[in-house]
This record gives sequence, C-alpha cells and structure tokens, in this order.
Amino acid sequence: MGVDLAVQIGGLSLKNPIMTASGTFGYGEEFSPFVNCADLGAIVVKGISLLPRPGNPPPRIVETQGGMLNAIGLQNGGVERFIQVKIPMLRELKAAVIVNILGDSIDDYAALARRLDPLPEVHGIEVNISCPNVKKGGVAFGTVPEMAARVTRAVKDNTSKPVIIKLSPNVNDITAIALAVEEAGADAVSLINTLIGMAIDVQSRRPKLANIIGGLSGPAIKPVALRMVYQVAQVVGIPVIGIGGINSLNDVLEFLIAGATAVQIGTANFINPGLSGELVQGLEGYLRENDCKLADLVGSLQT
Amino acid sequence: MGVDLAVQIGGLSLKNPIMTASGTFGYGEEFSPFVNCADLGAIVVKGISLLPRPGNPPPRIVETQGGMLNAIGLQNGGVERFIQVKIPMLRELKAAVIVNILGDSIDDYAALARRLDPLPEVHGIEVNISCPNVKKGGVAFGTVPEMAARVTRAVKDNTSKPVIIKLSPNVNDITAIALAVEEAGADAVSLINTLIGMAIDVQSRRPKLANIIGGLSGPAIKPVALRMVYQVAQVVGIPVIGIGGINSLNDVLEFLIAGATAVQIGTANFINPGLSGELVQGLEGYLRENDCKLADLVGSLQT
Amino acid sequence: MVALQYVETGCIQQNNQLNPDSFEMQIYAPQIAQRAEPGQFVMVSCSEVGRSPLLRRPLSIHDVHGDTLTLLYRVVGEGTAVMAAMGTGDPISLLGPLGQGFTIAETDHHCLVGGGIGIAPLLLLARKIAWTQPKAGITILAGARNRQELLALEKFAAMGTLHISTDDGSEGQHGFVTQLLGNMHDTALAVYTCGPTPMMQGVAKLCREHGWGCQVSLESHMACGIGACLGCAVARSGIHAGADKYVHVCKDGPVFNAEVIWA
Amino acid sequence: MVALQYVETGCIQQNNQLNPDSFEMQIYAPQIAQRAEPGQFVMVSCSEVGRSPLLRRPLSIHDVHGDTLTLLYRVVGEGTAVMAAMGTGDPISLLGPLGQGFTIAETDHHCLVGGGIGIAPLLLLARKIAWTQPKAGITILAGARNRQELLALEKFAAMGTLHISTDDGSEGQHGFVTQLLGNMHDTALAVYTCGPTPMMQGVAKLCREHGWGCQVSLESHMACGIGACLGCAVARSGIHAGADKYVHVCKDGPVFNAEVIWA
Ligand SMILES: Cc1cc2nc3c(=O)[nH]c(=O)nc-3n(C[C@H](O)[C@H](O)[C@H](O)COP(=O)(O)OP(=O)(O)OC[C@H]3O[C@@H](n4cnc5c(N)ncnc54)[C@H](O)[C@@H]3O)c2cc1C
Ligand SMILES: Cc1cc2nc3c(=O)[nH]c(=O)nc-3n(C[C@H](O)[C@H](O)[C@H](O)COP(=O)(O)OP(=O)(O)OC[C@H]3O[C@@H](n4cnc5c(N)ncnc54)[C@H](O)[C@@H]3O)c2cc1C
Ligand SMILES: Cc1cc2nc3c(=O)[nH]c(=O)nc-3n(C[C@H](O)[C@H](O)[C@H](O)COP(=O)(O)O)c2cc1C
Ligand SMILES: Cc1cc2nc3c(=O)[nH]c(=O)nc-3n(C[C@H](O)[C@H](O)[C@H](O)COP(=O)(O)O)c2cc1C
Ligand code: FES
Ligand code: FES
Repeated sequence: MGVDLAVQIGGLSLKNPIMTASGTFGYGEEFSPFVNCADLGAIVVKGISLLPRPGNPPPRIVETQGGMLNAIGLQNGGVERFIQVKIPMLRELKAAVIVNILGDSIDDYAALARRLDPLPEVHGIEVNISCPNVKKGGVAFGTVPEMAARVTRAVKDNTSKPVIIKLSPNVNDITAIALAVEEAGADAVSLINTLIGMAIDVQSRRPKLANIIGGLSGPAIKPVALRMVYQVAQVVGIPVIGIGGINSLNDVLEFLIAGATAVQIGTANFINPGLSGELVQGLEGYLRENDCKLADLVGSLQT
Repeated sequence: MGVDLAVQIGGLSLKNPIMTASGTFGYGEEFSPFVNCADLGAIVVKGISLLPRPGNPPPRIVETQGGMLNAIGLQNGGVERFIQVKIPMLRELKAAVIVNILGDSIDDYAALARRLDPLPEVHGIEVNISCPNVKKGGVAFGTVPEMAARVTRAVKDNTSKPVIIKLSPNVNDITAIALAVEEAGADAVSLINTLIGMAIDVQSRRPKLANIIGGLSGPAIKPVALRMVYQVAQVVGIPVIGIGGINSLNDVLEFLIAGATAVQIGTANFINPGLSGELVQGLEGYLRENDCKLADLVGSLQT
Repeated sequence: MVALQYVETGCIQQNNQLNPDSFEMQIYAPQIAQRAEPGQFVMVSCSEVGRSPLLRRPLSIHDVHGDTLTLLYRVVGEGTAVMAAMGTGDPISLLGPLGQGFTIAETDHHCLVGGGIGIAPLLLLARKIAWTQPKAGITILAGARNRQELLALEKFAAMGTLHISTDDGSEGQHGFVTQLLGNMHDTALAVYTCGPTPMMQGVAKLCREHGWGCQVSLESHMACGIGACLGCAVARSGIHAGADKYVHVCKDGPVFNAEVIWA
Repeated sequence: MVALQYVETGCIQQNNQLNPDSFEMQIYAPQIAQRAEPGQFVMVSCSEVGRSPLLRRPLSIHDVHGDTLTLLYRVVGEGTAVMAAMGTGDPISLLGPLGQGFTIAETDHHCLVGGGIGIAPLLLLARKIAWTQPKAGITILAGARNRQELLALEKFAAMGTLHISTDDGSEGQHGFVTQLLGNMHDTALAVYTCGPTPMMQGVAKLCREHGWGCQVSLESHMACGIGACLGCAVARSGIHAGADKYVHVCKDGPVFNAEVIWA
C-alpha cells in the first residue's frame, strides 16, 4: 500500500513535502532531463519582479568551504515575460508551481500579487523579503518586523492564493519576523534565504564577486537554518518550510523533525540535478520501512 | 633584515597580528608542546566569569559540514581561580595575554574589569557580549546597540587596560553595534563570535547537543565573518580584529585585506595545534617575498 | 522537448599525466560519449554530493571514441587536484553533454586556434570537420607559453596542417598564436578559437578585420551548468536591456559568435 | 613542564581489513610510538586542514612495536571511512600521545575486560603488565556481538588466559562479557575495562561488589584532544560545584577510576 506523503501548506495541497528552492531550479524545464517535475511537491521558480532585471556583472558565483556565494542580482525577465514564456512551459510540466516574487517597494509586491492572482498555473506565491526597501534607504524588508508585516498584508490583500513569506536569516531574532508575518496573514513561512557573505582573491586584492558581497548557501549554512526552523516552528501556528543546505534524505528528516512541514532543495540541485526526485522516493521508502506517518515526524524532536 | 610585523590595537602593542581565539586555545599551556606562545601576537584565554561555571552537560560538540557546533556553556573556574592558578602559568609562557570576560549583568562585567585591572600579566580585556543579559530576559548584550554600549562603558570605567569588544554575528546590522561600542569608548572590536546553529540525530530524534543549540565555527562561517569584518572596518575608526574560519595564510591575508588589523585563530587550533605559530612565520615570509608592509595590506581591498 | 542530458557515473580508463600540470582522462561513459558534440562540455563531480569541493567543475569534451570520452585538463585548484589523484577503475560522476558547441561553417578552409589548455575542445571539432567535410582544409594553430605546455600535438598534426607558437620560443614560432593567424591569407576562412580571453579577443579582432567568421569558446564560473542558476553570465556586446544584458555561458554557449560578445 | 606531545605525519605501513567493519592500521610514527603508554590515544586527521571531515578522530593506541604503532578501528562514519580507504605508503597526521592511560596496579592478578572494539587499548596494557610484572596473572575477557566481531584474539591469547563471550553464542560463552567477570573469584583482582558504556557500568558495579579496583576507559566527542576546548566533558559521580562538575576525557582520562564516574 502506498505511503501518504501529502501535506497541506495553508490552502495549498502538495503531493509531498519535497519542493525546490527559488533560484536553484530555474523554471523547471532545465531539470526535465533529470526529474519529473510533476512528481515533486512543488517547484518554486526563480524570483520574478515587475520589470526585467539584468542582474549583477560577473563573476557572480564563488565556491567556499562547504558552500557557495552567489550574487546573481535577481536577474529575471519580469512578470510579463514570465507569464508569456514560462507559464505555458510550466503548464506542460504539470508541476505545482509557486512563484517567488520580489520588489523594491510595497507597491511592487502588491502589483505582482495582483498580476499573478488570476493564473491557474500558479499554485501559490512565495514572497522574498530579503530585498532592500528602496524607500527606506535599502534596509531589507525582512529585517524589520513592521516592514515584513506590511509586505505580507499588501500581498494577501491582492491575491486569493496561498502566500508563503520567505524569511531572511540575517536578523537577531527570526521569531519576531515570523510572528509579525503570521499576524499579518501569511499562510506559511519558508526559511532560510542565504546568509550574507564575501570572499577575497588575495592575489588581486579584489572581491571574488563583482558585487563584493553575496548570499551564502549550501551545507555550510545547514546548522543555522535548522536552528531557525526549530525556533520559528516553536512559536508560529502556520506551517514552516525548511530550507538551507539540504542534500540528503537525512537532512530532509532533520528539518521535518525540527518542525518543518515541507522542505526546499536549493544548492544541491546544482550538484545532483536529479536529487529532488530521489528524495521523494527516499522519503517514501523511509516512512514505509519505519512504518511511520509524515505527521508523526514533523516537530517530533525530543528535548 | 627582519620584516616588521608589529601592530597597535588601541593602547596594546603586539609583536604581530596573529592571535588565538578565546575558548580554542585553553590557557596557553595546553599548546606549549606545539607553539611558543611568546611568539604570538597575543593569546586570548577562555572566557572568565566572576564565579565558577560548570558548563553544559555533554554532548557539547558536534561536527557539521565545514564546521563544528559547540555548547561548552562557558565553563570556567571563575576569576579568582584564574588569578591563582592560570596567571602564574601564563607569566611563565611569556605570552601577551588578553582575558576574555563574560557576565550575566553589566555589574558582572564591571566587577571583572576591576578585578583584572591591577594584574600586569593581563595585557588587554576582550569582552564577550554574546552572552544573555539575565535582567533583560536573556536577550544577548551584543544584539542591542544600547546594551552593548553600556557594557563597554562599564568595562572602560573600571580598567585602564585596552578593551576589545567581541561582537556577535547573530544580528541584522553589525555595524550599528560596532559604532555603538566605539562611541562608548571601545579600543577595538573583534568579530565574529559563533553563529547560532543546531544539529539533530535522526535515529533518536534528539538534538546532537544536550543544550539543543550551539555556536557554529570553522571554515563554514568564514564568508560571513569576512563580510562583517569588511563592513565594520568601513565604518569604525578603531582597529578591527578578524575571527572566523581562519585556517591558512591565505585566510589571514583575506581578513587583513578586508580591513582587519589583526586576526584570531579559533577552531583551526584543534586540527593543527601548531598553526598559529606557523602563520606568524608564513605572514613574515609573505611580506618579505612580496616586499610589502603589513600596513599596506590592511584594508587594501580594491573595489 | 527534453534535452538529452545525463548524470552518468563513468568509469575512469586512464588518467595520464602529460606535463607537470596537465592530465588526460579517459572515461567510459556511453550515454554522454555517444551524444557529445564538439565544443560541448561536462560538469565533473570531484567529490561526493555535499562534500568538498562542493560544486561540479566544467571541462570540455576533448575527444570521443565510441563509448569513451576524453578530458584534457590543467590542475589549477582543489577540484582538478582531486581529479589528478584519481586512477583507473575509479568511478566519476559526469553531467552532460552540456551547452551549445561549435557550428561547422560551410567553407573550404577551417582554422582552429587554441591557446594553452584552450586547445582541449578543438580536437573533437577537427574530427567532426574531417568527417563531415572531408575535402575542406583544416589548419590548427596551437600556442602555449613554452614547449612543455603544448598538448596533443600528434593528434592535431594528424587532422590537418599544424602551426605552433610559444611565448618563449622553445618550440615553433616565437610569439603569440595570434601572430600565426595574422599570417593566414585565405579569404573564406572560418575561425574557431578557445584560450585565454585576451588571446581570443585578439583572434576576434583579426577576424573582424579580415571578414572571417569567428566562433569563440568562453569560460565562466558555473554552479549548475544547465541554465538554472544564472551564475555564468557574460555581458553581450552592445546595449541590451533588462534580463538580456547578459548571455549565459553554460546554456547559450560556451561557444558564441565573437560579435555577440565583443563588438 | 612541557608534555611530550607531537603532531607527527606518520607513514602507513599496513591497513588490513579484519572483518566487514574493522581495520588494523600500522603506522610508522617514531615520536609518538616511542612515548605511547597503555590507554593513551591519538587524534587522527582524516583529511587536509580545513577540509572535510574537519576534526581529528580519537583512536586508542592498540599496539606498539619499536617506531610503529597500531590502531584497531571500526568504520562507523565519515572519518573512519576515509581511514579505511587509505593504503600503504600514504601519509597520515597524528596528534599524540594523549591523555592519562591505565595505571598498572600492584597485584598478582590483572583482569582486562573488553567489549567489541573496546578491546583496542587493552593489548598494549597486557604487554606492559607482562613486561613490568612478569609473575602476575593476566586474564583477558573479550566480548562481542558475534564471532566475526571478536578481534585480535591470537594476540591476547599469547598474553594470558583468554575467555570469550558472544551475544549470539557463535563463539565462547553465550551472553555478555560481564557474566565472564562474574565467574572470577580472585579477591585481589585489578580490573581494566573498555567497551560500550552499559557494559562498563556493569563491570564497575561487579567490581564495587567484589571490592576490586576498576579502571574504565571512556569515550566522548572531542574537538582538540589536549584539554583546550572543554568539549569532552563527562559528569563526575557525586556533587561537585562550578567548573569541577565535569571531568574531561581527553586530559583527565580517557582512563578513570570507575568511582570517579559512577558512584
Ligand atoms: C565550458 C568550460 C570548459 C572548460 N574546459 C576546460 C578544459 O577542457 N580543460 C581545463 O583544464 N579547463 C577547462 N575549463 C576551466 C576549468 O573549469 C577550471 O580550470 C576548473 O573549474 C578549476 O577548478 P579547480 O577546482 O581546480 O580550481 P579552483 O580555482 O579551486 O576553483 C574554484 C572555483 O572556481 C571555478 N573556476 C576556476 N577557474 C575557472 C575557469 N577557468 N573557468 C570556469 N570556472 C573556473 C571552479 O569551477 C570552482 O567553482 C573550462 C571551463 C569552462 C567554463
Ligand atoms: C579516547 C578514545 C579512544 C577511542 N579509541 C577507539 C579505537 O581504538 N577504535 C575505534 O574504532 N574507535 C575508538 N574510539 C571511537 C572513535 O573515536 C569514533 O568511532 C570515531 O571518532 C568515529 O568517527 P567517524 O567520523 O567515523 O564517525 P562519525 O559518526 O561520522 O563522527 C562524527 C563526529 O562524532 C565523533 N564521534 C563519533 N563516535 C564517537 C565515539 N564513539 N567516541 C568519540 N567521538 C565519536 C567523531 O569523532 C566526529 O567528531 C575512541 C574514542 C575515544 C574518545
Ligand atoms: C544561485 C542562487 C539563486 C537564488 N535566487 C533566489 C531568488 O531569486 N529568490 C529567493 O527567494 N531565493 C533565492 N535563492 C536562495 C535559495 O532559494 C535558498 O533559500 C538558499 O540557497 C538556501 O538553500 P540551500 O542552502 O539549499 O541552497 C538563491 C540561491 C542561489 C544559490
Ligand atoms: C569550543 C569553543 C569555545 C569557545 N569559547 C569562547 C569563549 O569562551 N568566549 C568567546 O568570546 N568566544 C568563544 N568561542 C568563539 C571563538 O573565540 C571564535 O570567535 C569562533 O570560534 C569563530 O572563530 P573560528 O571559526 O576560527 O573558530 C569559542 C569557540 C569554540 C569553538
Ligand atoms: S552555470 Fe548555472 S546558469 Fe550557467
Ligand atoms: S577534546 Fe578538547 S578538551 Fe577534551
């Protein structure tokens, strides 16, 4: 008999808790030789803004110990091109699609939510609040509870789709942000986005990234991500989606035990593009062998 | 002709910029088979509190990808035992000694500073402000600029020795804390302390650390540390001491180029207990071969 | 329309050291080998998933024989050092074949210009030209810093006319490989080049002056190799707005018409 | 008073697989080998500095012959798996000799009780007892889950009287090694034990009942191995205040009198 892997994230019903993280899975099609996107819980597409963005000059990526820094600069073709070019392709893939959105202002986020709201191919919206608020001198929305709450409200007011707020780890108290966005109506939170880091080429005395700083991802950040997921899951009532350095079934289980209802696979997709599909099977096998329900696992940490 | 490695940290003159990080070098003696402590810029001893502390129950350490988590729990014998037992031994080692102090309250810090002030063996005081402020419900001193400034003032008012404030990386904006402690009279800042992380044993569904959470150190955190050192060095006028994941000459150079006047070696001491001594020689060799002065290196990042 | 790309665990048949820095690795990897086109590359895993080094490394497909493909690589850092330590019989994970390779021009004289390790992708190109256009002339211009760093010369010599230059004059013409190209006088030349950026820019400039078609094979730091991370951006020549300011080496390239990159 | 401890790059002479999980590695490492005492350990580096796995791994010194020391280890995770893949001639970095080993009691009958891989430190102990107290009796009680997991039996048999137990009865007495100890009736027995914690607690309890001296060799997760990180704490028996609540396995041990740990 089949094991039940289905999970509920707010109003969103997913086949299973294995999702892919924004910016690490393109728009799905790049991975179609390696994984059947329809088998995944959901795919979260690369962040979309209102207008096209060129992204940062290269070099944009550099490897660090156990991780990588990226400074892609949120390159994307803008929401209109996304709807024209990517949506038809995503329909073909039969994937549950969550669109990750980003903006410079509250109005941007609201406009994006409104524009995506009528599209049946979009199953949910994930809001990247790690972006700088241009009106507030570039302070990231995600670092101030009040700003995070305002973004959340703006998005919720403009869509009937489930809204996931993606939290930044570059804060003192991530639970305060999580509580603020829950209060503001978020259906779920996902965490963590990248830690801010930097690398220097000693020979040339230049930063290794043209943008100087970039986002750290990969196994190096897993302990920080797991801690934050645990802390947030303790205080919020909405589902928590765990992200950060996941590259094995064991990692998935750690996040579920810490309190995540679902997880997203990021950097590991680059190393093994078939990983997300393998993890769905791996999780199913684990539950069968241990005769255990998914719900029994979530938040089951013994302290 | 010898290369000049001397650096000035506030009123503190160091032979060279290679120091060892608190909690990773014991009280020096443990390393005497492997390095001549007198050859180092300074050794920073394990954090000292007013009264003895037992520390956390085991397990206290766990390895993670590219790093380790520790939850030692600030075990130490208290300042009186330190003065009785460790000071005579440190005198023998002829090392420049910086004492790392920690407390539950502003008064604790003040009392520790006062107690250490008359000791000629103590060359400087490093203040660990990552500890929870018991009176403020456990919020770490180092996460609120005003609290960090108050600790700094309390220590400065009670000692004539150079005071280094050791910053916590678990904040949104480390430059705000750095500016606050500079304003409050700190002679230097050192950063970073550990990132807070966690690991779970899937089999037993228990945290791998008895304390549940612990501090992440090692190469995994280097990109975050380097970024923070760079950001802080941009805004403060006092010397910055770089810490985090340093395990090679190349790492030392990255931190100096980012703006650190000196560095501390932490976790890497566990893997190669002779490393700090080797780095002094390595740095000297580098400067000689590149016919370059230490001061030319510090903050020389080309952006 | 699913691209034919594979994650394949190949089996190392040989890993021979050619000079102090360079190695040639033959790998039994039928899925990728059978589909490889000249100028395409593979992403090589130099460790277990999640272990150090983390990311795969991009390497051109140097040659193919049946189910076996050959990589020609220079040890420059951690990943290539791990590869150098591998031996016959070891498994190695490859992702490929990736990218847009060379487009063989309709002409009767092809000129392949390689600098240093940049010679790597040109061998399979020469083979395919010889196979698809048996009557066309092939000239190979190979440059390197010194005699020791010249690689795969016999193989290239067997494919066409080979001219050599070294920066130190220890073999062939003393000077840069661009000078060899400057000596070419054919009007209908199709040029294909791979090597250090300044060299390729020099080649592109000469081609522009002579009106020769010029395809360049670029390098860029890569995380995914399949167009997903957008890490491998390189600015286009000319002014392009928004998301079109950059091309992506792994997906749009690594081979580009030179004018797409350098106006 | 500088302790004689070294970071020494040894040379692997042999790395033999003894059963599916266990290996015996002989390493030429004169500085450490010449100074090793029974019950001491080394911290083994399973990678380059800063690479994965990061930390050194603690392993007991199983045996010493001249300038060569032997480790007996079970593959349980990443570090020991890396060791298992090493071969003759490979370099391996050791930090040691570390810790406080066994103190050989003044008695005429010594009993060494090992469970599973815990047998490792007892061989060198047996050798030293035989050497310093040639007239004393040595009884070795070796327990394991099954016949396959019994290790180094011939070597122990040569040192004294050997009794064996297995959990599944596939060799020797069916049951736990503590039962073998329960059969001993000597009054002046000195007991030394290493193995799983529950087993050692059982041994310590029997010793308390019989009034035998009991030394136990503990394990704990370690970062430094030299008393600097305070990571390897184990609670003392009884109530101790402040910094004295715990002992540190790497520096105060790994060998303790049983009553220090279990009252
Ligand atoms: C399409 C393509 C084809 C290539 N073909 C070959 C080939 O056939 N033979 C060959 O020797 N080299 C080739 N290279 C260069 C090769 O990828 C790098 O030398 C290699 O990645 C270095 O890895 P490392 O770990 O040894 O060096 P490190 O410097 O330790 O690498 C650190 C990081 O930088 C990246 N990096 C370093 N140098 C380069 C570079 N030149 N290009 C791209 N990324 C780099 C690495 O991939 C890694 O992520 C090619 C590059 C590309 C993009
Ligand atoms: C003083 C001492 C002597 C030892 N002697 C031997 C011996 O002779 N033979 C032998 O096979 N084993 C011995 N052990 C246990 C051995 O240290 C572990 O099996 C080994 O560290 C596991 O490493 P790993 O990377 O393979 O496993 P992993 O589980 O991947 O290790 C992860 C981390 O946990 C630590 N760890 C895991 N298990 C243990 C353990 N049992 N004790 C301490 N740390 C652990 C590792 O050191 C590492 O830091 C000894 C332990 C100690 C403390
Ligand atoms: C190359 C790259 C691009 C990314 N782009 C985005 C993005 O557009 N929007 C977003 O919310 N997160 C983005 N992220 C963050 C990831 O979704 C994820 O939160 C982070 O990488 C941590 O997970 P990991 O360690 O598994 O990679 C990006 C990450 C990488 C590595
Ligand atoms: C085992 C351990 C104990 C530590 N104890 C202290 C301490 O007592 N006081 C303190 O300020 N920092 C302490 N630290 C933090 C280090 O001094 C250093 O800031 C941190 O480990 C980052 O540097 P690294 O990556 O080089 O280890 C400790 C770190 C470790 C690993
Ligand atoms: S390497 Fe990822 S898009 Fe090119
Ligand atoms: S392992 Fe560091 S104190 Fe024991």
